[in-house]
Amino acid sequence: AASCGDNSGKPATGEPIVVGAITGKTGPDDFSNSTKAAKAYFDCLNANGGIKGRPVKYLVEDDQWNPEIAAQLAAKLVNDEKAVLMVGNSSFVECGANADFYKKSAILVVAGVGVPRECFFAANYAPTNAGPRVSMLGAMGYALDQLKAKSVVCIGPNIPNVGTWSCDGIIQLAKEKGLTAETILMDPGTADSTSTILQAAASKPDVIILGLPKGVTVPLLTAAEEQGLNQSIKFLSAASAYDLSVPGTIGAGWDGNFIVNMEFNDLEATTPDNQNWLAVMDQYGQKSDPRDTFAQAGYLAARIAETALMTLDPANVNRETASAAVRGIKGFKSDIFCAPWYFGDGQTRHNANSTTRMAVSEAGKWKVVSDCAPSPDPELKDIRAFEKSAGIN
Amino acid sequence: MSVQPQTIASNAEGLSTMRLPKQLLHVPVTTALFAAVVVLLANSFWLSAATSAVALSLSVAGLAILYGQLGLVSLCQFALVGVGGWATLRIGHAFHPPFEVSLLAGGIVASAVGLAFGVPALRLRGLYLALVTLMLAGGFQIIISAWGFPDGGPGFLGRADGSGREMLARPVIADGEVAYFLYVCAAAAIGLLIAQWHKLARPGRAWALIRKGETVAVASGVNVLIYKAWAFALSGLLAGLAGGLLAGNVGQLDGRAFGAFESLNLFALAIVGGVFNWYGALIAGLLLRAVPALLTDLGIDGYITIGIFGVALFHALATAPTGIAGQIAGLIARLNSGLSRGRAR
Amino acid sequence: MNILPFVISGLGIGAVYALSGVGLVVLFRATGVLNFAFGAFGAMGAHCAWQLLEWKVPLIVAILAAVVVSTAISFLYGRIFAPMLSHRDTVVRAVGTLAPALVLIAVMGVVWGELPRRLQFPTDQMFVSLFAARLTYTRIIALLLAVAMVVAITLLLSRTRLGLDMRALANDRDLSAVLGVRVLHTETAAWIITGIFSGLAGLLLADLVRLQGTFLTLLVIPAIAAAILGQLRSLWETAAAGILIGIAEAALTPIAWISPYRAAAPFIIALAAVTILGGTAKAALKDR
Amino acid sequence: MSGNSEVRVENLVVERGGKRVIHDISFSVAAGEVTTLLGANGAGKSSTVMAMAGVLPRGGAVRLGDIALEGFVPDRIRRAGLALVPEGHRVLGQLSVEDNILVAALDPAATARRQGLERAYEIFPELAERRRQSASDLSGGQKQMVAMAQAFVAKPRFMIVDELSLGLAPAVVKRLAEALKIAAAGGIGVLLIEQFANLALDLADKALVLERGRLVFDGPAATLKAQPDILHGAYLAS
Amino acid sequence: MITIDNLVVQFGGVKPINELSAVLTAPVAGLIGPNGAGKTTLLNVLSGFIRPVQGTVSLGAQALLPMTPLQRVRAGLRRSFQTEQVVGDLTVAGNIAAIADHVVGAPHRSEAVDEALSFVGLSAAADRLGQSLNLFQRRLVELAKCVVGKPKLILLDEPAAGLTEEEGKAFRELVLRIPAEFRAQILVIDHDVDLIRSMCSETMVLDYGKLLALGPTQTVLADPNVRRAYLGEF
Ligand SMILES: Nc1ncnc2c1ncn2[C@@H]1O[C@H](COP(=O)(O)OP(=O)(O)OP(=O)(O)O)[C@@H](O)[C@H]1O
Ligand SMILES: Nc1ncnc2c1ncn2[C@@H]1O[C@H](COP(=O)(O)OP(=O)(O)OP(=O)(O)O)[C@@H](O)[C@H]1O
Ligand SMILES: [Mg+2]
Ligand SMILES: [Mg+2]
Repeated sequence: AASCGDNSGKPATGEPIVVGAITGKTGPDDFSNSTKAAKAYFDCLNANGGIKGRPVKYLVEDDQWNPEIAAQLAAKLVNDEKAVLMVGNSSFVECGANADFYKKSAILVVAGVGVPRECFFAANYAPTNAGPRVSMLGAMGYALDQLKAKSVVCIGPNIPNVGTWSCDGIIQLAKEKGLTAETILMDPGTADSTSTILQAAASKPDVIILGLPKGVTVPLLTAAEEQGLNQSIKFLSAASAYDLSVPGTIGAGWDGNFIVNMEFNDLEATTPDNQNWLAVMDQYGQKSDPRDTFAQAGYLAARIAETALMTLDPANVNRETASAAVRGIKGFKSDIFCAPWYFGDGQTRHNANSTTRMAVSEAGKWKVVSDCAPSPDPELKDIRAFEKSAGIN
Repeated sequence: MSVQPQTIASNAEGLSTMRLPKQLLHVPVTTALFAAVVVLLANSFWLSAATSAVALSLSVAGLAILYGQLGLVSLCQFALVGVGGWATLRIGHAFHPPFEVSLLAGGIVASAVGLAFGVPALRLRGLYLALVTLMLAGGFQIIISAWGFPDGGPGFLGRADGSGREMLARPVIADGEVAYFLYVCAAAAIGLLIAQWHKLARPGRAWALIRKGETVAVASGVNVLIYKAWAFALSGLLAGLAGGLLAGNVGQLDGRAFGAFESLNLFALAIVGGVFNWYGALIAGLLLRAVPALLTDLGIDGYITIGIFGVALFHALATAPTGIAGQIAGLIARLNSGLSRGRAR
Repeated sequence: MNILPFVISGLGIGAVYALSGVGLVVLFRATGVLNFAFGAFGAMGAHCAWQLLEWKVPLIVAILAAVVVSTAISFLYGRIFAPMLSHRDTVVRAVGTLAPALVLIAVMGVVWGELPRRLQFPTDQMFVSLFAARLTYTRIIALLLAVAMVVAITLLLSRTRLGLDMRALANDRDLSAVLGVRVLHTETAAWIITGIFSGLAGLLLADLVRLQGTFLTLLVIPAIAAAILGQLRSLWETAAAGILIGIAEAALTPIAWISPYRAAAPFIIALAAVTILGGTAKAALKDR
Repeated sequence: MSGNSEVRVENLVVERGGKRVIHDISFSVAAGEVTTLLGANGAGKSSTVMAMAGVLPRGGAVRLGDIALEGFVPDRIRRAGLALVPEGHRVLGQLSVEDNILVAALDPAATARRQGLERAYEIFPELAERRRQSASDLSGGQKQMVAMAQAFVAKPRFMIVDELSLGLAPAVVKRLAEALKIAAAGGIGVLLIEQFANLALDLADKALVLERGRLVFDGPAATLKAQPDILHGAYLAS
Repeated sequence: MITIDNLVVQFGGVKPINELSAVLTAPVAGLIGPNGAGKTTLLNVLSGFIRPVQGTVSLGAQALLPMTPLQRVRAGLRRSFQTEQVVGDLTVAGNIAAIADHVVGAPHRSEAVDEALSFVGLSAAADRLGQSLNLFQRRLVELAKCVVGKPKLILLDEPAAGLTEEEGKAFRELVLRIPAEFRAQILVIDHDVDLIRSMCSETMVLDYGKLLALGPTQTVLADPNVRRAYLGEF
């Protein structure tokens, strides 16, 4: 059975605590699974005593992948609805549009899934996921250790602070390790995947690492298979492709040849917290809500928020106290994470989740092929330094 | 394109110079009323939506000149909004001048680009011209989604990499939400005034001749190329100002928001709003930003919203050839005549 | 870097542009409507095919169903809605087709969402190798279909009574009516024809590019570049232009600094063409 | 040209731009003869015939022989046998001269359509010379010829010509007049709007006179020629 | 005085005007000929919309062909079109102001407009919209546009087409006043032989782009060639 709150089974009746979230549902891709899961968890929480008797009023808004709308919605949640905390945010455009606004409004965001660089370089924005760059470098690490790759090509979208950011990491690491590496930036809107793949294959690399939305990854793989490259080159990808539907969609041609990074634990893992997540989804979510890595992220964000709020005097929950509580989060443990999650008080940026696993496409499913390994991202130096100084793991 | 009485009415008074100022007076008065209502009623969310709406109505006014006056269709207007926004941000972050300076710079750059966009089109007409401009919008989409908008970083593109993104400072006199909204309304009023004056005066007459037929215009001594170019430049200017004001609203812009489809949408809603009355632009602006905001606020699914938009768009096109503004004007006209008849009795 | 493989892959994407471009010009030549919803019609059919395949329906049935669905939608719009705008100028009539496009995007979004899907045909696995690149039969079929469409429509328009009526309608609807051209009957026929094309194109695009409602709908915009190069009237030029644009876009790939922007190739080429010869082109000066 | 093709117009009412331009007029035009519709500019001649051809919305009834043309769209009216040559030489500019004429030939049999085409070329040899030229390049008068040819090839039971001589050289007008006489003799009804009253009256057997949208004369053309003052009254009225 | 020398216009194979030479001196000259004879084409050459492949045209001492259409308008050339071109959504006054804007200096514009209006007798209708006018009034507006701003040469392409006899007469009277009141020469195309006869002291007849006859109207109309080719008499 799902476990949340005080597990008293008594619905919370007090004055609601307003928590907001902005998600990118309508548009090139659907990121709303994160907030769906968070919603499920908060419902579960409210059914079990809530925050010391006060239910959480969880307001989710869809920014439709439009920064302007994202900004409007942030104004709505923070200024009009007076949210004390933002939890489970997962949007491609929101970080860039709102990071400064959140800072101005002195509100903290425990985000679910962050993608562009802004999400990991903002003072008030702390995602539970690792982010495309850390994730891609996780994959790169695997390529180095397990696949013994000698040459690598990185394919990313030509979107500022996404593609270049990630691929720069790959290049940098490749330099350090003495590999030959090459970056290909593509317009995610292009209809011509084949040429991109041919371009990547031209330099005869051992591995190609993709850092693209799954909607673009699948056609690229299709084109690669058409060209017979699935046999000759290993394809790796950031966690964005770690979606239950992908192995089935790309088909048997990729069994053992498409390996993705996982920001969280195996979706079917039998570990207690992962099971609790699934139980919460079954009891409080919709049947139709996908049980995917986004959902894990949202669930974790909700639990972190719960942990933080529980430390407060219910009579005195406001933006300051809530923020202080979240800042205080340290060593938050869950078997869905590889390593404990922390906020990182005083840090100008937050990237607590930087230890990841890998899985391979096999017979229409994902099969985990590696244990947790810290991502060899050179850019994480400051994070690692802080972790050491703060005595975290 | 059947042009309806009320347009004409406005044009008609173009000649009798004494009525000209009175005609123009409607613009600031109406905008002021609208602004007052919004300020009194709106919360943060609505204020932000209304600000975008008013800003965008400027770009629609530009479209209205091209389409309503010259019968020329530009499907790259939203791209020009982007250009204006880009230039505003670029100048703003590079030299930190007063907001007005960056804004004006944005307007001028967009107007220059609009002219450049217009030049190949000067000899084209109708759907063909429309599609050529759509190509421009398509090209811009690719470029801007790759470049993004300046946010205080170094170099020509001015991209800060993630950390240290800067927001464009709002005008000193209008830093707060409400103040900035009023600021935008004032700017819009001025822009709409300029557009309206053009319609009522000499350029309006020349444009009407060009719409009738270029040989006719030439035979009446109109320099067709100059007047067309002028229209493109003016329309570009208005679009640019709109872009600058948008940039000021959020403090930054995002490349993904300026796709070619947006330009199509802008034109469609311009028609729905009505290109033959100056306030059609205001209505179109609201349709572009306030209506979606309303649907979002009601928590309606994004896709459903898109669908509703589709249905509404067609309904408006089919039932109101002169757009909502045209119908309002018709209503007003009928009321007036009714009143005067009442007085007569 | 050897450019030939890219030329081959360009043939593939070129076929995509040619298909859509020709589909657009056909309806335009026949009714004076430029159909922005062309892609959406096709996408809708393709999604249905995908759904049927999920339900283990035989491929051929799924394909037929897709074409039927696209055609039905096209027929409905052409018979019921398009006439409501028939007295407006060409641009408004074109903009009107944004409505069905938006509605279909909504339907597809609600029913199927944006999950990446893949429509596969057996022909994807069969291919001929040219210059170290593979050209699958699906792409070859696309090319052939584009050519077949051009031939068929050229014959229809130039040889048959229906074709003559269509040309008359596209020229001046009211006058044609006064001259006794069966307006509704003719227009409906034209919409049915594009409906069929959009269905076939949709299926192929869903396989060649990706099965995603919004994406397929917007694919119309680069396809318009081909239509412009064909001056909105010559089917041959449109098809050829489509293929050339595809090749150009692909051939830019190896040039590192252009590569990220190469998706702009269709637009740039169309613009260049117009600036150079567009002004003198008859189609440009005629009011359409 | 089968059956009785007399045209009867009953209580015709037409509005344009919200203002009533035809006020409840009734008349009938017999088959086998030429009737002319006269009146000052703006009297409503074009409005009348456009309403009869279904181009303008109308009140009242129009019957062609035994068919009531209620709720008919223009193309159906044309196919029912009532052909209108609209004012101001309009042609399908992007089509060739030949296609312009062929598209107006409604005979299901292709051979019959060709024959119609050739007969049209006999009436207008000018067009035969330019059959491949695109109609937009024609001169004003040539366009008017195309418009007339389009009416002839339709083999109508009833034919309406708005502004017959508009832009045509006298020589051509003479030929046309002959062609119309022959057509009428062949049993079809002809309604003629013509700026030159005496030309019209010479040609016509019957005459109708419109004045500000009202019918002020309906009788033999001869009567009208005998008493020109009726006409002058009507013309000066506007 | 209009002097045309060895003028040739060519569209692909067709030569609408073929080696035409003529000198027109009369204040009101007529231009007639069968359909397709090249009359409108000649007008388009004079007003600069068609470039001839050879030949010269001069107005008085001034050579026309080197000038752009705009320059010709500013130099005092006015024309009307075979199908009237009144702008429907401008007022009558607006329609005239639209040309005055470009050919009259700012200070005198409004009186120039009023003058033209009163000349054609439309002062009362100054604020009516173009689209509400009937054909006669539209033709008058076109004529008014032609007399704005010191015209030198006025080209009228079938100005009375579609007018009734009475209206034709009224129109004719106006045209005949122009040379005296505005010091402009007029060239009229029309198929209404009576109108030509009563208006033009001199008439030029074109046929297949060649000069068929030129001289005093009476003699020209009596010319057997003209009677056959144009009037269709034998
Ligand atoms: N589009 C229109 N909108 C409003 N009124 C119109 C329109 N067209 C014509 N009218 C008016 O309708 C009346 C009749 O016009 P109509 O063309 O039938 O007259 P007519 O007898 O054919 O004149 P003409 O000899 O010039 O052709 C005129 O008073 C005219 O002003
Ligand atoms: N662009 C063109 N291409 C080919 N032929 C053309 C073109 N323009 C005009 N013509 C031909 O040139 C000839 C002269 O045309 P024009 O309009 O000058 O005749 P017109 O004397 O004005 O006749 P109308 O009295 O009927 O107006 C016509 O036979 C016409 O077909
Ligand atoms: Mg008439
Ligand atoms: Mg002519």
